Amino acid sequence: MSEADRKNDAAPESSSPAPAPGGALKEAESRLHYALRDLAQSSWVITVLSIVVALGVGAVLILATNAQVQDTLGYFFARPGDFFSASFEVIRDAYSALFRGAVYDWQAATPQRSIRPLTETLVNAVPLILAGLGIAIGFRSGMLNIGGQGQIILGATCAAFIGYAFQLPLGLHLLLALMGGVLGGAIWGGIAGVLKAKTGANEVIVTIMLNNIALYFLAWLLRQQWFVQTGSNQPIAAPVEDSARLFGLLGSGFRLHAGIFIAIAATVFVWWLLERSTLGFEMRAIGENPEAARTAGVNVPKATALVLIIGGALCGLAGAAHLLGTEYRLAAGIAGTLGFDAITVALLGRSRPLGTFLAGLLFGGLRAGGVLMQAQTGTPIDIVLVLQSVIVLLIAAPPLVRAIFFLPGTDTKPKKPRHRRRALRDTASRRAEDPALAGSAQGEGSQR
Amino acid sequence: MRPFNPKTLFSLAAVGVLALSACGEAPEEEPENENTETAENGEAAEAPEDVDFTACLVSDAGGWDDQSFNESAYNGLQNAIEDFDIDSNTAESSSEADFGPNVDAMVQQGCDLTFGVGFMLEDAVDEAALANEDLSFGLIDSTFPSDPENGKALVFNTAEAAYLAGYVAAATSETGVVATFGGIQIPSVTVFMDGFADGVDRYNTDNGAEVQLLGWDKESQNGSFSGDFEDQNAGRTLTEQFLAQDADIVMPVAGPVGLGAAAAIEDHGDALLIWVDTDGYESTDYGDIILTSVMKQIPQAVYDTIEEAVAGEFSSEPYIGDLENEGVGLAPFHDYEDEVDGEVKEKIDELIEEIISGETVVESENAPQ
Amino acid sequence: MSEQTTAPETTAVHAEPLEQAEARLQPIRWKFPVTYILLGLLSLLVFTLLIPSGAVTQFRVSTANDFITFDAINVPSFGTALVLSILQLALAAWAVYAAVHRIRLGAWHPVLFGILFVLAFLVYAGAGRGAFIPMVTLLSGALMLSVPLIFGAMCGLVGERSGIINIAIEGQLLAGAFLAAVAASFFTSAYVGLLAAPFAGAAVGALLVWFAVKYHVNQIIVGVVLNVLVIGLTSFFYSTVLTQNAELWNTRQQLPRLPIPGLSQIPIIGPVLFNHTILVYLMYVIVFALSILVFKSRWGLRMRAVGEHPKAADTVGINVARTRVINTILAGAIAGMGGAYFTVGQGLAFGQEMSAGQGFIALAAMILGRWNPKGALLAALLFGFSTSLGQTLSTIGTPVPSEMLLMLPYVITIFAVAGFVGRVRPPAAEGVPYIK
Amino acid sequence: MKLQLKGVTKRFGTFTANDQIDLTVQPGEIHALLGENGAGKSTLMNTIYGLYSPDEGEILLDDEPVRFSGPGDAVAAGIGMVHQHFMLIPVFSVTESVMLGYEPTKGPGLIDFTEARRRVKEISARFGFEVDPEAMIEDLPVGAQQRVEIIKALSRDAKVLILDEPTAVLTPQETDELISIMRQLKASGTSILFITHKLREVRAIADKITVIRRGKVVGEATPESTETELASLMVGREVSLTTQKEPAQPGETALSISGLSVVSAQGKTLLDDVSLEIARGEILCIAGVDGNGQTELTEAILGIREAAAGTITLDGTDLGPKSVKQRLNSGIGFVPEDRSTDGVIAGFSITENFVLDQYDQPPYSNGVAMKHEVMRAAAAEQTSRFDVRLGTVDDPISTLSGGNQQKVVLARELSRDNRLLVASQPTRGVDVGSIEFIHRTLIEERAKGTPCLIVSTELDEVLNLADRIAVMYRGRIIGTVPGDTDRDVLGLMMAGVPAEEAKAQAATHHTVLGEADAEAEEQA
Repeated sequence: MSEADRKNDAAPESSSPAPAPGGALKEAESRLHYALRDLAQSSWVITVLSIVVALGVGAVLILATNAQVQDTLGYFFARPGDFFSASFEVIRDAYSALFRGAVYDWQAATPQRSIRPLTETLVNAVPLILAGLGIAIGFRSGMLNIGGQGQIILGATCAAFIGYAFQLPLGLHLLLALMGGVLGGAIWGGIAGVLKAKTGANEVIVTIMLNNIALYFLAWLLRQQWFVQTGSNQPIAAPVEDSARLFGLLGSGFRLHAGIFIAIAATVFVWWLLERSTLGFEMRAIGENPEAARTAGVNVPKATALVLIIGGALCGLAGAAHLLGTEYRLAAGIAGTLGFDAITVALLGRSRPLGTFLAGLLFGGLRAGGVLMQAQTGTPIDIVLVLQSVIVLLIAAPPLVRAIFFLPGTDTKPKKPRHRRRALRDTASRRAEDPALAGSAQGEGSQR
Repeated sequence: MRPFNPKTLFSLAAVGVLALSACGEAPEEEPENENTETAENGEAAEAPEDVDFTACLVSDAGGWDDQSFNESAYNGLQNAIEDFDIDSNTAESSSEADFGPNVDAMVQQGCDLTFGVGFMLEDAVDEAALANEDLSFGLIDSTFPSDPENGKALVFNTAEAAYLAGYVAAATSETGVVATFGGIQIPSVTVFMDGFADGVDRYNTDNGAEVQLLGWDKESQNGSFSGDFEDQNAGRTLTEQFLAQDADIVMPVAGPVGLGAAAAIEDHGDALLIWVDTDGYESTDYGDIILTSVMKQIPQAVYDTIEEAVAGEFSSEPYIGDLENEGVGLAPFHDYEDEVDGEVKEKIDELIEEIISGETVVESENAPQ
Repeated sequence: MSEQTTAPETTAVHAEPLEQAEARLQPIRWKFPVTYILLGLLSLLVFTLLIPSGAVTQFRVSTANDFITFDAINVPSFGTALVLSILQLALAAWAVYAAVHRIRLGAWHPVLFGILFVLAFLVYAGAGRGAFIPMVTLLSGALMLSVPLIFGAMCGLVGERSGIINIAIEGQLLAGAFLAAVAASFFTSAYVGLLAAPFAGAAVGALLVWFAVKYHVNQIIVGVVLNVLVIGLTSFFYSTVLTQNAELWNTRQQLPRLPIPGLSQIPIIGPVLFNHTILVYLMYVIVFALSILVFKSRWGLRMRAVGEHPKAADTVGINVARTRVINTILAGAIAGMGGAYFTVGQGLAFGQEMSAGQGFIALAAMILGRWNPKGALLAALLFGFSTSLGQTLSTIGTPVPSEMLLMLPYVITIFAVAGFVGRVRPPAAEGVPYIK
Repeated sequence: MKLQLKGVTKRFGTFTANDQIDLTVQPGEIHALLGENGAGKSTLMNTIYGLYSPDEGEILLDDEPVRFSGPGDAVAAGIGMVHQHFMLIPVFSVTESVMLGYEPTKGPGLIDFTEARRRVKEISARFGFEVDPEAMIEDLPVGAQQRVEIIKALSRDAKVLILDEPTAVLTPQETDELISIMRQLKASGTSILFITHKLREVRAIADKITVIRRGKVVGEATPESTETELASLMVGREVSLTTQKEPAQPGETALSISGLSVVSAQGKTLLDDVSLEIARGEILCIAGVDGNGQTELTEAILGIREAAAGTITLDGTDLGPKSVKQRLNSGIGFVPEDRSTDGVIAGFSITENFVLDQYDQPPYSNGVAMKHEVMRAAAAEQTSRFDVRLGTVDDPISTLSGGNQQKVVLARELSRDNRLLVASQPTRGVDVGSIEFIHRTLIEERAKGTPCLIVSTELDEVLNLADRIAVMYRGRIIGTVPGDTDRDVLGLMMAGVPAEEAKAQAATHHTVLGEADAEAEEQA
């Protein structure tokens, strides 16, 4: 209590410079105060501030490892100005490259190149959004699907094979290849889902194992001539036919493809599924409280399996869209780190469809910008991982962000009437506020 | 700056040791910033230089420190930078999705010559070459699918050198068992293993010996692989399996995972290692157990290509490293110079002759076409 | 509850005991017997009948460096496999009998069955090949591949027993490997590296528990994100600091092997168990200590209480938050030490992401071992053994594609989780922030 | 020890849970704290026990002001507490539970199990408990668990013992035992503060009574006060403690269960050969101590639990092969025993909880998509009919009080045409005013001709509602008796004594509460 009170007291001091005579003015002022406070508590402000902090952390890392800055630090007390100017330059270069690589490049040679970064961000975002949605569905239903990686691999594999091994008419070919991706991911997710439903096998373990199995399975496939159909020994499959590719949207020079529409459509679909459909109701119910769901007639094993099947299907679609829209050729590293990035995307998006969409855009942008930052300033792209993780950590802990920026807090936890608190204490607090979580504690069978 | 951030503290703690004494003296006068690649921006390219040329390098997912071809190519570039005073740019790819963007970023950085390292970059570099006819491109360990005018492939027939290594290994082995294993079963790995297997066979045929090769069956293209290029522990235990089968010479073709093999051999004490790609005597610190290395002169090839390009003599003629042009070869025996029979050394020279003359052809379905 | 002084005899009334009814109604559990029968038949039909006639399998039970060496043991493949298969089927029959009569069999039954099955398989795999089955290397390889898993699983166990889910084991291993390499290199002493490593793991654990306890952030989120953070940080420093000045920051240092006099000379067991670096001995100590302390010490009792029912622990004066913080940090230190195995433990320099997903396997091992030190140890060993087995098979030249052999441990783990563990009961309050 | 509270105030945000509470418990006194659910009793106890620190006021022990930073301090100062929801860890043994936080050790932090066991045995012997120190808590019946809690408190030399709703889970006979233990403790000088909302007990046990309402002390009373006096003091208005109802007019048999058995996954028998029938327009109450198979019986009827043997038929249809959903859709209304785990989903809105088991049925859905407007309208209408105090129906249900959540559950189950109503603990955690309302609603449901199966561990409730009472003990029906059976007889049956024998025994020996009953009847 004391902590929050102190902050509540402290805030007006700073926002009201002079004693204000007259009631109206005072009222206006206090309104402003409350508005400011509400603003500070709204989640997007937290998001922005988290990004700021993350950039700060990244800046420290870049500086700490920059040879030039280290040199100036060597004689810091002799001429501190050098240190600051060098630091400023290094950071400015790095982050302006990050921005130019992700949004708009004002240094580019042609106007076309100037706007290309934004389209690159979208290209990167497509698989992140799709796979993020797949993971988010799991979170909302109380399941921790670590298996995005494997599901993406299977999706990409099926889509690729359909894409190059068959000759089909234009629209149909693409549709079938996408469907193949969906099916591949659904099967891979379904293995974990069915095992969990039938035997209670912990989905965390099974999906982790399936990731590795998928990796070796793909490696094996890529050595089989009947599969790759290239006539070479290289572990890379033939390129998919044009008729199966996701068509580009902006012509040559741009990689942006129709996958972005799939991502948008999938976001809307997932929203409808979770919020408006009976199946989504069941899925959310088992996520929030499987006991109550069972009592309400939900077939929990069936819903459990379906969650992982649908989540897998979305991840598979992510793999298919990535392959058919961007890569065209299947190779062992097709999934990159998409499966794991998707988990952070879903977490950052708080497992909501729109949130996941936006988080996918953000991470896609960081990725796109990271490439230019590395190319131009030599800053290792690994810094993007640090930025991503710091952002997600901070967004998950708004009080920390508020503390960093000395913002007034919401009234801290135990300030609700007793009955409300008790309800919160049981399950609500962790489930209601944090849908992502449920998988944890609930999952592995409190069998009664 | 932001005093409460835990991660700041954490990272500060981690790098704190770096902040050496901050009380040093300022340099007398600071000239223009040196051209470290980190502080480069677009304008610097306009600064007057002896040579206005930028050479660039994009790695595959292994990164510059893979103790394999990425690192080799990187070293070649560094040598060229020193000797020709040119600008450079490099980009490490962390996954396949990075290849295209990275190559594109190089083009945007105004790279006159951009190398892609590894067959995985084949498509990305090929595409960039077609789109930017005024720029030059190089591709290491693979060929251009569409043979563009401005693209030069740098490939190596490592099977030839591995053949020699196989012969030496078979001749040197005391137990009559030698072994090899790979990281992942891909041609750039198995081509070594094919050559090695043939070399062992050659020794057996010539001398009526029965030296056994573990870990690779050229016929069925089946063998031992650690599964990736990262897990050195797996390399170590796998090597111990070979040692337990009495193998006394092991050739890992697995980048850093080979270091696990080296650790196992060092521990065992009674076996030797054959390194690949670079001269392991120089590039690793396991020199004392390295019999020899199967070298792939990527640095030289990269260097030469840059030299040609700087001189305006870039050609799309593929470079094929083989024994003849010394693009591949067997490294010196260093510490084991005395332990390898003179007879064997002579035989090796003979084999080199045979191969160069075409009398002996080292065949491998995994060799570059 | 029965006869007591103050109450009348009424409460002493008991209905007929329920056990009688149980036997009548309890369903017969066919899962295990059926599995045994199938595996036994597999052993008989495939491992035995497919052996070429007259083939011999060579087992080698010592290595050249051992104190006592043995000649390779040659066994007639067919006869041995036949005997082993028959023994398996006998065990399967016993399991059927036990199931029908609703007798519970101890843990020895599946273990014995597993050993027989694996032996039969090895006899088959080695039949008629020039190579032999190196038992010592097979087993010591299994142990070595298990070391980081065991450390990781112990870390997960300590944290989760106190109610903090730890997905960040991977990050803790990696951080430990990193700091061990850097410290060892800087001070040119592997032992300094070993001492430093726990601090890295503990730091990650501290972050985890700080977010989890102070800010009630979902622990899975924190764990997943910390993995990313550690990968990002170590890779970043690796690409910048470590490679720029590798002589100073990243030269390899090796912990020396310390064979235990006497014990290390025992045939088979000696070289497998007692010829290792101090790190492995520390692992024995940790596993042994935990298997006792978790259940028999004040610390363990309180830790479990906090993980099961924090409110109850609070009402007897145990500081829930402090217990969780201390245990999670301690757990992190264990994992950090395990991370040292990747670098100084094997005499290797640091490499990017060199923990290669082992932390997740460790997590799986812990769950498979039901949050119990001994169980987690066995599960980690199972995983290590299957990897080692795959390697042995590949070195003796089997026609199975290498990828399939590499998949082996993962497939076995899935079967283990799905078939033999099924629903497990984690600490009840795991993952739930304790809010007074 | 003397415990004294002076002006203790505890607030949560704007809500004042305890407002200037003054209270004195003399050494060797049994002091009852009487109040409704939500009156602030538990908050006060938690404050005394150091779980909360008071915002104002002070606590004195033997006239010395004390300040606790946590329960550890309170325990050290000699305060022991037996919580309403036992603070026991299911997977611990009795010994482990008792010593937790107070462990005898030897060597390097290892527990001295011998010593710990000795302590348990010693205290058990002193009070005549028979508790196996090695038994697992989860295997013990609730009565025994409560004894473990008492041993736990006593093993720490508690001079002041707080008992929070200690009789909620006990049979009258077990309550009798508890009372005698309390008297024993009192004789040895321990002060006892015991919290309850049950008027009968208060009058039977307490030396002194303090009544609180809405966080304030509203009066003190002596055991001589009448129940009606205490009730109006507690609730703040006149309440009728019994619900008037017409005699049942049972129609044809609707639900028929025969030979039903249920086995747990661990192989324990939970239900053993249960047979019963319920007619239309009849309320059958299942009485029994918690954990004697009632839950499993209701779950088997709903289909959550598989029957190992036996049949359940509803209106002539065998329910055996039907799924939970089919059973719900065929018209079984189900009020689960544990609202928070089975009845509602805390993170869902009131609307969503209102349709929880009909979400895919018309009119709320067409089977694929849900119709939000229809759902909201229905939820708004029915919640207002059931007088649920809420903001909007879109709020999460966790914003409602327990009683209001229960009303949402009842509104859900009673707002449709039921062919059978199964309700477990329909009024658990609900305030007195709402209990009245809920009982009336249930009787209305009976009047509509619905056969009702009501499970309750509260004998008051059972006696209030039942047309017939079936008593369960250890997974069996020990007997079925008329609705007006004597409390002592029911109590004995709940302890496993067959009906006839119970009647005979009850005739010779009355429990304290039974006597109180008889007294009350005489007064009436």
